[in-house]
Amino acid sequence: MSGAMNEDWQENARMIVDSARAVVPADGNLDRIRKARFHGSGFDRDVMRQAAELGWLLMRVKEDSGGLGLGMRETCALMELLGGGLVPEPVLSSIMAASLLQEALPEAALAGEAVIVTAWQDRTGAQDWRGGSAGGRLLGQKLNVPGAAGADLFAVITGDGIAVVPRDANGLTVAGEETLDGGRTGLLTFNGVEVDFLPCDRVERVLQDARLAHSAYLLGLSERALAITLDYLRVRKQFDRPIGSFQSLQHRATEMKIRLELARAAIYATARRFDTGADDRTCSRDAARCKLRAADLAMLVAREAVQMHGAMGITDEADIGLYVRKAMTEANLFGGPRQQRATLAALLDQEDAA
Amino acid sequence: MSGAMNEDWQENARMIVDSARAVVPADGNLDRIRKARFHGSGFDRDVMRQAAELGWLLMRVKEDSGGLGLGMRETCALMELLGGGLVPEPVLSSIMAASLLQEALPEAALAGEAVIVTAWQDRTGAQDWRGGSAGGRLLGQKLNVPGAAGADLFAVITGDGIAVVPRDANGLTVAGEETLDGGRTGLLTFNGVEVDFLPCDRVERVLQDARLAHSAYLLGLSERALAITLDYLRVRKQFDRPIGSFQSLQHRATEMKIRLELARAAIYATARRFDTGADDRTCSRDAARCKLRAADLAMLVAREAVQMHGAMGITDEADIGLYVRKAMTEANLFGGPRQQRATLAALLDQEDAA
Amino acid sequence: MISLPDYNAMNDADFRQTVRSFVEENYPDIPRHALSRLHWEEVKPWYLILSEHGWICPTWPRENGGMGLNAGKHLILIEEFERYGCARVNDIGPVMLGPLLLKYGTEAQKAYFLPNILSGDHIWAQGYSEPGAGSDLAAVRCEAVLDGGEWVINGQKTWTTLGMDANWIFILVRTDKTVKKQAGISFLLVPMDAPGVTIRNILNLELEAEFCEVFFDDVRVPADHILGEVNQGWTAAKALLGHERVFIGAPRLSASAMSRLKRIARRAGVWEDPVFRDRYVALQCDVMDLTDLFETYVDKLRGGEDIGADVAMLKIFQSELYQRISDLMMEVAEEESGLRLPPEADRQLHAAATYLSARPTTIFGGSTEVMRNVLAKAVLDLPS
Amino acid sequence: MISLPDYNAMNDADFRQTVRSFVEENYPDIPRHALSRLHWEEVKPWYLILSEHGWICPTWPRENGGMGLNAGKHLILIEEFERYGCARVNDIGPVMLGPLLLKYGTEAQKAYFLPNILSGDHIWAQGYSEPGAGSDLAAVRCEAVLDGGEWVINGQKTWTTLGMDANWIFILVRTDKTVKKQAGISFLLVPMDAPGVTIRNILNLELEAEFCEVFFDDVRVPADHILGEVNQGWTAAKALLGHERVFIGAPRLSASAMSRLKRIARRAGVWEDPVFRDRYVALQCDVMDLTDLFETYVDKLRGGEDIGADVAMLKIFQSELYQRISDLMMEVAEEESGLRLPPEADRQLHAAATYLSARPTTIFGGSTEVMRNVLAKAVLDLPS
Repeated sequence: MSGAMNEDWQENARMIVDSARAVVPADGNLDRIRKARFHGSGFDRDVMRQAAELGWLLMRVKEDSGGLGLGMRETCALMELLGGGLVPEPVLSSIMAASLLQEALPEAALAGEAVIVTAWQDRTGAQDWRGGSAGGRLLGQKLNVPGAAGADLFAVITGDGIAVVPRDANGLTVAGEETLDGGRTGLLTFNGVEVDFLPCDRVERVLQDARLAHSAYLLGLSERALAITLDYLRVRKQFDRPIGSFQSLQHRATEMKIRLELARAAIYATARRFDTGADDRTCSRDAARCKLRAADLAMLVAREAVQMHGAMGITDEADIGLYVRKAMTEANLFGGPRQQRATLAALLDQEDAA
Repeated sequence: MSGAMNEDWQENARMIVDSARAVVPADGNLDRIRKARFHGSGFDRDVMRQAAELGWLLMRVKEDSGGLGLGMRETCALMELLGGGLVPEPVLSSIMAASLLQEALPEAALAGEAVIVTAWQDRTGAQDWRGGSAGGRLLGQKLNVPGAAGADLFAVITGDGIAVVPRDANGLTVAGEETLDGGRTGLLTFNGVEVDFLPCDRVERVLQDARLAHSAYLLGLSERALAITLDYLRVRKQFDRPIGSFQSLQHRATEMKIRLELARAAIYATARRFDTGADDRTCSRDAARCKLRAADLAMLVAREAVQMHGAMGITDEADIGLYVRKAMTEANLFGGPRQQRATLAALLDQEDAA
Repeated sequence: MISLPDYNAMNDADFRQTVRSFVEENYPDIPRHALSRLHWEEVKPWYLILSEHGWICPTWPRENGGMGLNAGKHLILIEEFERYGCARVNDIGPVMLGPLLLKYGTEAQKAYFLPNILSGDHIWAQGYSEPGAGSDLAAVRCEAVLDGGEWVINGQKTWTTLGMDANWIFILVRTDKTVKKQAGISFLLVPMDAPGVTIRNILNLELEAEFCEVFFDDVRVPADHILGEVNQGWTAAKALLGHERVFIGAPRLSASAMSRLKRIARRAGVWEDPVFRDRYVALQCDVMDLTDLFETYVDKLRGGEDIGADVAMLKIFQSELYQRISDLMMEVAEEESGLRLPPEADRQLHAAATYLSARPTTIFGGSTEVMRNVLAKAVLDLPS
Repeated sequence: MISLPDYNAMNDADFRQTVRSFVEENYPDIPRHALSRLHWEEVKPWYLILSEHGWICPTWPRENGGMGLNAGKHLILIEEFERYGCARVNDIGPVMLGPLLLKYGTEAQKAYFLPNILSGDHIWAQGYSEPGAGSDLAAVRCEAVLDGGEWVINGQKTWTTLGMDANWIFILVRTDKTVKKQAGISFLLVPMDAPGVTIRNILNLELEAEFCEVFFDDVRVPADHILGEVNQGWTAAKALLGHERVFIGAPRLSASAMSRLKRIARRAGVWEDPVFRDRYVALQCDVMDLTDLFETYVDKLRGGEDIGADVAMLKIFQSELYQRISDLMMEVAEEESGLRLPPEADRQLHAAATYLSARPTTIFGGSTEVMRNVLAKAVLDLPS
């Protein structure tokens, strides 16, 4: 990678992050986030329109397909910022849809008039995505679809290709459940929905991109949760001293910081490898280890943040609680730590064979 | 268990511990231990004679076989004390032999004139003991025999029964390797040694007893290593304060203490269950968990003791190093943590079936 | 007063059977095995049934209306209640205040308050913590001054568990600011309907109103609403009874979490997975070893031995173990870890519920950090 | 002086190949991939070969007899030496003292000492720590007073790595007891053969004499054997160069330990065991993530950026990771974990050797505890 390329991505990332300030207040204010919880779809359609207008959906669409052709480094920078702000909108899911569909991305989605999300997962606790179709129609289920409750279009990944389905399509039922963070996760049931399938040979890679980008979201979340906790340690007094002066808490805080910086380094180095042409095995392995690192990080920070906040940590009114519940909600998406370790263990055999 | 029985065992244990003071200096002096390292067999035959004279070999021999008929609680109390003093003699191995042989224990061993140890293990990293014989003779190998380098008699456990073999028996080769603690571990190779096999249906149980008693040795070792470390924390100064006043070290020290008391509670409660008639599954399970706990404890204390001693901790001249090297040598005998967890995992199925 | 048999004279097995039958016959139609506390309106029938039978205050002397149970028998009662999944009643009166009244109360206080606790007419809350006095309880600032034969109270308490259900509260107040922290604290008894008392509920991470803040604005109570001597409240506040210090470290939370973990693992299809099992058995050993350690303390209680500061080990290990079990649950539950409501409407399968309910255990009742400080000094004799 | 090409002008791949060829052609018949340090008599051939070729001081300027490598090239050199398993030479002179001489030394000092380091005639040892001054280095008590144009030194140093191989030692001494700790310290250069210098070897846990105590009993050295100004020694002592602070946290120890762990696991028959693999891949991720973090610092070095106090994260994590890998090795090695000598005489299969060699990494070069204190304050801005 040349120095110039390096600067390119940093400049691109800076522009994206700047644009995201429209959605994530720089002062860390979480009023919007708090209010959006447990109402309707759990997210704000206006923000999704803004996301489209800011060009986020085009980030992962190639330039010759009319997109911005940006890389995973820029995507991760965006997701990290959104994670810090606990943004509940299904931005990543829309970006995935656009990345899959490229020039086939529906105009309404591109314009921000319709919210599009990606439905890929065949079953809980596994990364299977080839189900959901039979005999040229959509049949079966897709689970854990983020933002399904407020989406207009679904990009459905199947073994037969990608199908774009409107919410009101005949034979589609959208159900869902509330999540801990105040959002909703969707369950799509297809009863022989007639669709056109768009062939796609990049599904596995788009899922790896998503796994990586989602890790960046968890990184941002953890980073902000740690910052809030450090602030608390500096001001909260017990026994006439700020509790942040107690060595045991200091050492535990440094451990969080180290884990955070490991996550950051792994995620951005992986993004760079993704952007500069890594082979399939490297992509599988590095997406898995970023997700493992980020999920473990988010849960570590959640655990320690609660403990260090003491009684305040277990109230809903303290902002830290929003981070804890979000971490609990998101840590296992795109495969939890158990699955990532299993993926990595399976890769050991390939390594041996190689 | 009645109160009277309870007092009985405590009184018995007290007598045993008192008798062991002949071997383990009350002031914690380790000169004898240090000198015995890396010379000859790595242990002192006179101490084994003393052990016999004090009746230790008879502890696990039934009263109607001329023994003392003491329980595992007394045995654990003895082993805990020996562990605290890092006693290198193969006392447990001799007690095992006596427990297996009962009235068949050779007179010379009983009188302390000959050192007898038990050879049971067929291969490293497993608890198999049925090998070592074929066609009515000893054939094959027994591994990891403690004290083999200085033993006169071997009680060899095989699937065909127990055989007592003198060191100079035709067809027996005794080899061995130095261990980290300065002792030697033995490898017996049998080339068709002619022996009488004594039938024995208690082998599994004697091995469980030994696993438990060995856990008590590790408990004693850990307890003393922690005490030495706490002493050091109280007196060693850095930054004009005793390092034991630093909260981070204090909290880590409390963790060691908690793990130590868990080990003690588990070991003596298990010993009580053994003494008062526990079923086979309870014995397998509880011996395994005591060993798991004790091995993890010993390695935790070793690790933390070195770190808390700073540079002193990595010298051979500080006594703590003797404890570290002993922990490294002994933690995996009678099955390391990996094997114990595997044993416990296998028992889950029985639990489910029950 | 109800006349109860001398339960301590029964053998353990018979007493256990007595308790088991009692629960099976008398437990009302309210939730069992609840993960979070029930409010008074829900749990009231059970309180009143216990009250009717003279079973609401197991440790009080029989002459005061209790069951007079010794520690061993009390443990059996707790075990059987747990086994059946009986809801925990609003027990601050029976468990906390009653014993303190018996020890420090005047005859008039005992005569008035004890029967009201027994009958369920007085439901007590505890007012110790303040926003600036959590782990450092001696830093209380809520103050009371004597004025015309009445205490006038101003200040705030917080983290008052089920305070919204109570009609009385006992509080630590500062009655002398000129002496060192612990020496100027008194222990007052305050009706919640006194003018000037207001409460504000606090939602916890489970989004339930389990505790509240209590504000005191020129609240007046008679001078005799003090427990013990003026400025001697610290002693009473710290007088947690021996067996409570043991029971707070009982393995039951962890043990019941393990059975839920097993169900969640089966549901997730990992019960047979050797990797899962390796971690499961390690936790199972922790629970079993904790149980053995717990029993050594129970044996001490039974034998009438004193319980030392080292008993804090139980609570430290239990609460952290409970959290580690809940961590594994969250991992095993995969995407379902993020659901707000239980899968299949079965709380046992809800990893998040256990995870959240495990959080306060390392914070309340003495935070792990403060307890480790105490252990380091009082038990390990490490320097300050 | 040898005339070397400008290696910085080469592209990285070519330079890497140059180093690789150099090593393959020149490495003498001495051990490769040693787990513990070799003594001078063993490693001397390699030192002299490096010296002959002008490769003994990679970071010194070319005009001073070094290779003049920038950080990026230096890293490549280190990587290739590591890959081949080259023994570490007695490098206190080239790595520690040389750069300090270049920065603080007089022209006369440079003219005398630098060539002797380059030639291997002077082998240096470092004398910082004392029995009462380990983590708290500013507490040094070894003292020097000026007397008749000579420093007279009395006191003791300890943990002097390979001190028994050295013929010169640089030491921190107290030259003013009236000022606060750091302000009264000077940096002296002392020949080991000066009358009054005695050493005592210390066996480490591997039972090897890797370090020693050095005693000074009225040792006299000329007044000009001081580096920098009187009482300004603390500055020099703390002036660890940026890239040394990065390299001390390099993942190489952990990475090579992983390859040994793999071999030990295969030997023990657990390489295919899913339980083992689960733990192995978690450690492998730690190594890979550390490598990514390490690379961000190397990138900074390459870009000429300043390295902040946060670089301590590397060393903290690397050393603890190395120990965690060795913990798993010990568990996997089963009964062989207790052997004094390597199984099959192959050090790679010797879990205990790795375990023991991992112990000092969290103690020397700044203990983990002290580094965490620094991180907490300097990076996390937590209060004192």
